[in-house]
Amino acid sequence: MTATIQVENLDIVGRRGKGVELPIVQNVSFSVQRGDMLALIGESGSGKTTIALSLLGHIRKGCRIAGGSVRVAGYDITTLTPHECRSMRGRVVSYVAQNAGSAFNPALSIMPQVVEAASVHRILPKRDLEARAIDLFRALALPDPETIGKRYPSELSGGQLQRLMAAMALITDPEVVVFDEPTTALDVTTQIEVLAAFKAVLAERGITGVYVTHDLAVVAQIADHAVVLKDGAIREAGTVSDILFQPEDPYSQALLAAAEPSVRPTQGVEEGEALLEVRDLVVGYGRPTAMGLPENVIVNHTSFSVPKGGMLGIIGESGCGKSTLARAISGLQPWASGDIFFNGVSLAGDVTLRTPEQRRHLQFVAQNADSVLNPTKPIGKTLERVVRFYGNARGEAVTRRVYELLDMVQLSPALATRLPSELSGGQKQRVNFARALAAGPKVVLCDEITAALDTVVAAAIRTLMTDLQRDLGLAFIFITHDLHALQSICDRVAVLYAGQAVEVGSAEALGAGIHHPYTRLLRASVPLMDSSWLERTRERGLAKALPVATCDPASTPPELCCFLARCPDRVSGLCDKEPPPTLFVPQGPRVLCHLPTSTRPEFST
Amino acid sequence: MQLASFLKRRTVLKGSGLLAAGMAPQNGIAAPIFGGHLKVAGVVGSASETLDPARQSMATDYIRGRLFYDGLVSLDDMLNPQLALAETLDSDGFVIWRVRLRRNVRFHDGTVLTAEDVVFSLLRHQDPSVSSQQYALAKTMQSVRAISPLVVEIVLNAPNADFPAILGISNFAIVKAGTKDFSHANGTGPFYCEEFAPGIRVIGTRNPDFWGDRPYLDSIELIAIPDDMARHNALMSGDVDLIATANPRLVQMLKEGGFGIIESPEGTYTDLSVRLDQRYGRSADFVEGLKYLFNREQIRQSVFLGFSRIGNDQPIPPESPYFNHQLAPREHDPDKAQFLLKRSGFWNEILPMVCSPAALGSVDIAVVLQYSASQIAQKIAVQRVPVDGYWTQYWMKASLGFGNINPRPAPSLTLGVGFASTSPWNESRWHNAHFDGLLSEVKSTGNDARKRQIYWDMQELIASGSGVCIPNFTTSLDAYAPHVCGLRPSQAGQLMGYDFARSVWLRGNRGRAT
Amino acid sequence: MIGIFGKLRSKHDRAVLLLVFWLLLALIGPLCSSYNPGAISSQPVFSGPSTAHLLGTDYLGRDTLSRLLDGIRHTVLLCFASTLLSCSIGTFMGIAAVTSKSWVEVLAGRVADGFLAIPSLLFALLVIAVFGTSTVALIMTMGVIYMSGAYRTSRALSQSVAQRDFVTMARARGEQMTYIIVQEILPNIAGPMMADIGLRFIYSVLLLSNLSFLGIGVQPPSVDLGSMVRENMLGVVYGSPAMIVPVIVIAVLTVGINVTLDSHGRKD
Amino acid sequence: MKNSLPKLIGKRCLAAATSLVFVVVTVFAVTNILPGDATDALLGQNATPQTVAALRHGMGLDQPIFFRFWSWLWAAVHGEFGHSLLNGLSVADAIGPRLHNSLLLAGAAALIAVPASLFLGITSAIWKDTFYDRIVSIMTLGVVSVPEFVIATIAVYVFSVRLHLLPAIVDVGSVHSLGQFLYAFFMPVTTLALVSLAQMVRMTRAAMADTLSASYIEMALLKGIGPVRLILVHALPNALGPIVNAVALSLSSLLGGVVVIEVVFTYPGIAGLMVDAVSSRDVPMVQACALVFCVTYLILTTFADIVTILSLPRGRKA
Repeated sequence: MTATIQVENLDIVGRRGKGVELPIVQNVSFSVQRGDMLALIGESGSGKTTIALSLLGHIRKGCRIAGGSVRVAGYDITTLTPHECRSMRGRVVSYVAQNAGSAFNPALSIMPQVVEAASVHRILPKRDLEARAIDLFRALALPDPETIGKRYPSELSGGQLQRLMAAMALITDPEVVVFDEPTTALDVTTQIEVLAAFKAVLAERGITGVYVTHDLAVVAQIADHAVVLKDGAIREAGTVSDILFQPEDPYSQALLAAAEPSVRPTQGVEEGEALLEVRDLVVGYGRPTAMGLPENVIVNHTSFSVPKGGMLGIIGESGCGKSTLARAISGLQPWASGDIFFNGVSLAGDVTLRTPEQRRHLQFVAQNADSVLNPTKPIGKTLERVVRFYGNARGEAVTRRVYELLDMVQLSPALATRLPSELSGGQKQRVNFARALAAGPKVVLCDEITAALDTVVAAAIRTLMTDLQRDLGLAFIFITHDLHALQSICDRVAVLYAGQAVEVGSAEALGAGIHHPYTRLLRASVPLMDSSWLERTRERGLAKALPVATCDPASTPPELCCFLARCPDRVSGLCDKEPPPTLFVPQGPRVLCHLPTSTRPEFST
Repeated sequence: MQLASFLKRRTVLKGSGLLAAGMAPQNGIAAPIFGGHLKVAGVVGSASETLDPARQSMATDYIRGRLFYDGLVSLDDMLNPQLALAETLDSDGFVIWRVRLRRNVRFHDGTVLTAEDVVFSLLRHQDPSVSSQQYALAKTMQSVRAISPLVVEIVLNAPNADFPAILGISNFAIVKAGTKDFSHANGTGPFYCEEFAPGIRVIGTRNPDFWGDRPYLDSIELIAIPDDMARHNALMSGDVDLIATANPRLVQMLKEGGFGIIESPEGTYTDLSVRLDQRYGRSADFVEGLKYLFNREQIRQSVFLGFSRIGNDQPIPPESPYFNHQLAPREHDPDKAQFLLKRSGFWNEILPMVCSPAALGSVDIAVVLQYSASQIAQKIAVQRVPVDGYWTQYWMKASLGFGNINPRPAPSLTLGVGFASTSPWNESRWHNAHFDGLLSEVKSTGNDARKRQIYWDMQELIASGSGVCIPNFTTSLDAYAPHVCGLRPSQAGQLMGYDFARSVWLRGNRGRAT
Repeated sequence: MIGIFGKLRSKHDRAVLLLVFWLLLALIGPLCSSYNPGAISSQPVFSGPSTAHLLGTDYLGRDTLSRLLDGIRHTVLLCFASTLLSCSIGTFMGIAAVTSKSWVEVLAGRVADGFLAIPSLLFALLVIAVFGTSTVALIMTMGVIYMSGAYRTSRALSQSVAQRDFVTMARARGEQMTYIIVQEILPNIAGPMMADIGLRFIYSVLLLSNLSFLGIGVQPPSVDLGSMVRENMLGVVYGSPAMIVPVIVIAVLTVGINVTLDSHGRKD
Repeated sequence: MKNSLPKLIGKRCLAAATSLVFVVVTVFAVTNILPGDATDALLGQNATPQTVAALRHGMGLDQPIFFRFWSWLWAAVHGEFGHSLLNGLSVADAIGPRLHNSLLLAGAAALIAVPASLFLGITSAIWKDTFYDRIVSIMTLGVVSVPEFVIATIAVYVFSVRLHLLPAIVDVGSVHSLGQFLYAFFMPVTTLALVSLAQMVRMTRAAMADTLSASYIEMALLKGIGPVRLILVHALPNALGPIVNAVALSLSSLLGGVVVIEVVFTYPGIAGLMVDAVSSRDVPMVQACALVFCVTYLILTTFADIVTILSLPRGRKA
């Protein structure tokens, strides 16, 4: 029996601008049997997407196949005419892209896009296609399957779009589906829903697939075989269990090590005097309502504090108000009520009204290093400006200080003359860090700084943070959606949901004890390196919650529990009537809930 | 004195008259053919085009005027007054003029021309709100009254032997008494006004009841094409049959293409006037030096490509019977110019000289003069200024500025308007009592020999004393398609003194119904 | 030598080289011509090329080559200067509008829209009336006319840049407005702005000839390229170089500068 | 969605009205600051103080400027644009047929220029940085850099004078059929279309190149969508905003920026009327023409803005 996908000695080369051709993919061979799922594992720049796209006969501009062959479902991709290629794409092989948000055409509604491939290939009449699409929507557990097709991409969440894209890929009943990091951009609680939906549909239809990802835990759930790629070449190939549990190649081992969750032992930092304190903060947009609150409340009566040299993690899913909170603390977003104290002094809402000292001591490292660094300035100049601006050095000393800063973030001084575009993502994030350090801060606010980075690089950045905390006595606020990351460096944590800090406590204690239901959901949704995790979790209803999509958190009256709509443990007559009280769990966190139960045994593990 | 003897009836002059005048008809001799539609392109067209004779100020206005209206007198090719609507014109000491009108002349609306119409038509020029172009000349009429239904008596406030020529000015055309609305023309002319769209076009159709000789054309269409190249292109492509103001630079090509050119020697000139009452002009040496600086031949060759006549710093053109041909033009004499300019004390100054496309050819003349000056190391700063507002904002205001003067129907008018001490249009502010005396004398004399003598003296006075430098008289060029016949040169200006429509005919089967 | 050519490979240097070439031609060119631009020769008008007059003579019988060099001088210098003026002020105002308070932006937007809606002819006449016909007035006129256009473009371009985090950071640091405009935003819109400046340069070359036609503009005997074409337009029927060559020079000048600026503005 | 669509459109229209007021005031001020007045154009060299004074009185020019502006504005608000100072004809009557002519010319030119520039812009975005792209770019720049009177005059000289194929002047009155229309309007329309091409091509190319690099385009490609559908259904709607804006700007200049074309083809359009009115200081006419241009500009740009809003699904739904 011949494999459905057969890639042999594939070489792909490419060039940037008018530069020389460089190899992107080198001598790659693999095959996938009918009905199997192959995972292509690698970090950014490993060529995994290039290989995935080549399965559809699509080679990006500036690149070309230099050798080898690609056979998919009986087609020899390298010899197809453009017309044959078009007729194969979508019909025989389909593709699920990484970022559904940008892969849907914003100008068109969902349904025509979903059925488009099938209708241009004239597979079925339009009406039948729409019926089939609605079936798929239902199979993928999408809300309102009948009407969701009439909506526009901007009106749907990332998880929904990702599933809709799967529907789009499946509508033509293809033999092969290529998934390119389909869940990377999703929140964990969403990811689990999407993964489950994918797995069910693929199994039901016997589809052969290729799954591109960097997330080993996801690989464990969904794939049968795996290929580890680095720099365009295969490092190791085999079954998923071999690769995940008995990796032979050192690179595979390194990948696994970085993915291993680590919990930082709390260093017994006493609740010292708060360096930065957020008290009852309300941030929102729009005109104030009769109650004096803004029309759209983003951050809702949130309080927490960071001691000198402390490391506070703030965790929450997208849209929970993390970034707004960070912007409010940095003085970029005025708030409606509440206070922020720095060193015991109340801070002004507008950064321009704060004193230079306050501005200097409170630094913000934003999520997207690309956007924070001026692309037209060499990074040395960017740092220099900050050093000069805060008057930390003059003349010759400025250059010295810049080199020092680069050294502090473990970058070579030679990079000072480079433009941001000439640096890798990790390097840029380090520069971004150095930029904040250049001011000579006391608190550094880090907003999702590792989200866009590869696992290994992200781990290194986090190590850098702990080093700086130790060496310089800096305090950090680390905002993230990644529970593992948070646990690996933070000593305290605030769990944010719909703008409220539903739980504030020590990071170490997250693994056990009494918690808010949302914290538990979050905890249970993080995939484990175990191929049966997904089934187990679903079966036992650990991560049971109503899907985000079906409810609008904002529809709940602001005084009631914000998690009410999704909460599996809610008590009617109590939770939907009265505002949740703040409970102080003994030796545990401060929780905003009526019933922070921990009666379930799995929490004690 | 019965003037009908020297004011021959226009009808007599027509046909044989032009041969008598010594000007050969173009296109050989052929029997004129009736019928056809002629399309003519003039130069200036704008929304200010009007059918009110009093307000006519542009060439296309004059053409329209001659299509639809008649004056009491018309001017012939030699600028001699000929009787038109007037049957006789008598004068008493050149002060009281008596006009007897033709019988049975009808306006386009069918009414008959009466003395009352003439009185209305002449007196309305004295009303400032009519804003007549000839307000000043009209003011010299002390009274105008109807003596009988066909006789009008005009009393002047001073004798003027050239009064018939004044009546020949197109602005003094006769309109129906009481006319206020000039959106449509109701005249006595050879064509009816079929369509008038200011700035766009005018169409005339033949007036079957015309009192004079029947015009040859069935209809005529007049448009304006301001752009030189476009106008010539329209002629060469056959879109129009006749254009006014052909560019000298294209004459050669037009001739090679089989098109005809009419060269009309007119009295128009572009002059540099030096204000005698301001800085530079106070020095007679300066004015004299400037006049020697003009390289008149070079201007003739470079600017006009030979289509001009060299001027001698006075306004009477060489074709005029009163031209003083003993008064030779000043030669281009750089040494003398340099000597005089140095003596004037303005040698080291950069002379500001204002010119504008509004004064035709002035920019090019200024450039040639600037070049002549540069050869004797005299610096001239040419200041080219916009067309609009030139006549009120710059003309006669700048110390050194250009003007452009159109011919007037009689030398006394030309000399009086431009050079009399009291005239508001005395460009150089030249005041000469002797000249003023000669002017009033010539207006009241009927003796031609004496007139000639006075005119000669006046020309000498101007050439030597006034601040006006007249390097050239321009020759008007009209170009026409080969099938257009009956055109001849005229001293009265372009397109047979704007009167071509009464004489032109089309050869072959060029007519088209309108 | 190799070093110099090696350096010229970069787009930036090619653009600079082209500008330097035209500027040098503008400054030195007229010194090399064998005739004064106002000198009238004895040749007939619109004569063809000869040994005395390499490009023949113009409509008044002047040497075409000398006038061409003079025309290049005025067109290049005046249009460079006015484009620089309109684009620098327009660009600055555009960015400033984006970075300043919202009512300033709205007001500036309305005024710029209004300026764009007023025909440039009216505008030109106004400036003549107010400032006279000097060279400075000329540069001012052309500068003002194209300022709103540059304003619009730069505002549109900088809107997205002003949202970027590095601008927010600079603001949070407490940087001055000028620093943010010049150092942070401007370099990031420079590329597309360049392409826009190129088009504006073309328009200013054309406008200059129109202004000369109206009466302001370069005063005789000097000339600019557009006016030279215009005054020799009749030469088209004789195939005169006096009309054809300046057209070619204008095209080469403007297209060359645009292509260079375009590729300079393009990211690779 | 904080702003509903009618509210957005209303806001945009209000902004346009503000600009209109600015233009009306500025144009009136400018025309009055200019040296000289309408009496110059009527009396010229033969002006005398008496006739000038009488004429000024007759035209109402002897009244204070604020009073004149106010009475003009009052009448204009009531739809009455006054009478030409030069020939006393109603301004509306004078502008009417010329505006019709100009719209005809501009409309025909737009019919050619807009599809052509879309085609050129889109194709050069597709084949970005290829030889084709370069040629299109250089050709369109070349066409715009050569003064339009040169293009027009040479075209007339070649096609009318030398080849006798087309008329040298446009006789609007003679157009009664499509054939006659094509015959009469071919050259001016083509010339006008050519000179307005460059900016639209460049903007279309830029917007299209931007859109074509979006990931939903790659996605569509991976669905096996053909090139035509890819461009028309997927790319164009998203690039529409900037393209429509560029088209609006170019079209508004088609109406007012065509003096040269009108001159060369002796075409009685509104641009020539405006130039004429400015040089003769015919204030009511200048005001009315400026108003026409300004309103056209504002209608087009406002329309473009609304299209931009509508081209986004958010706008459509709101």
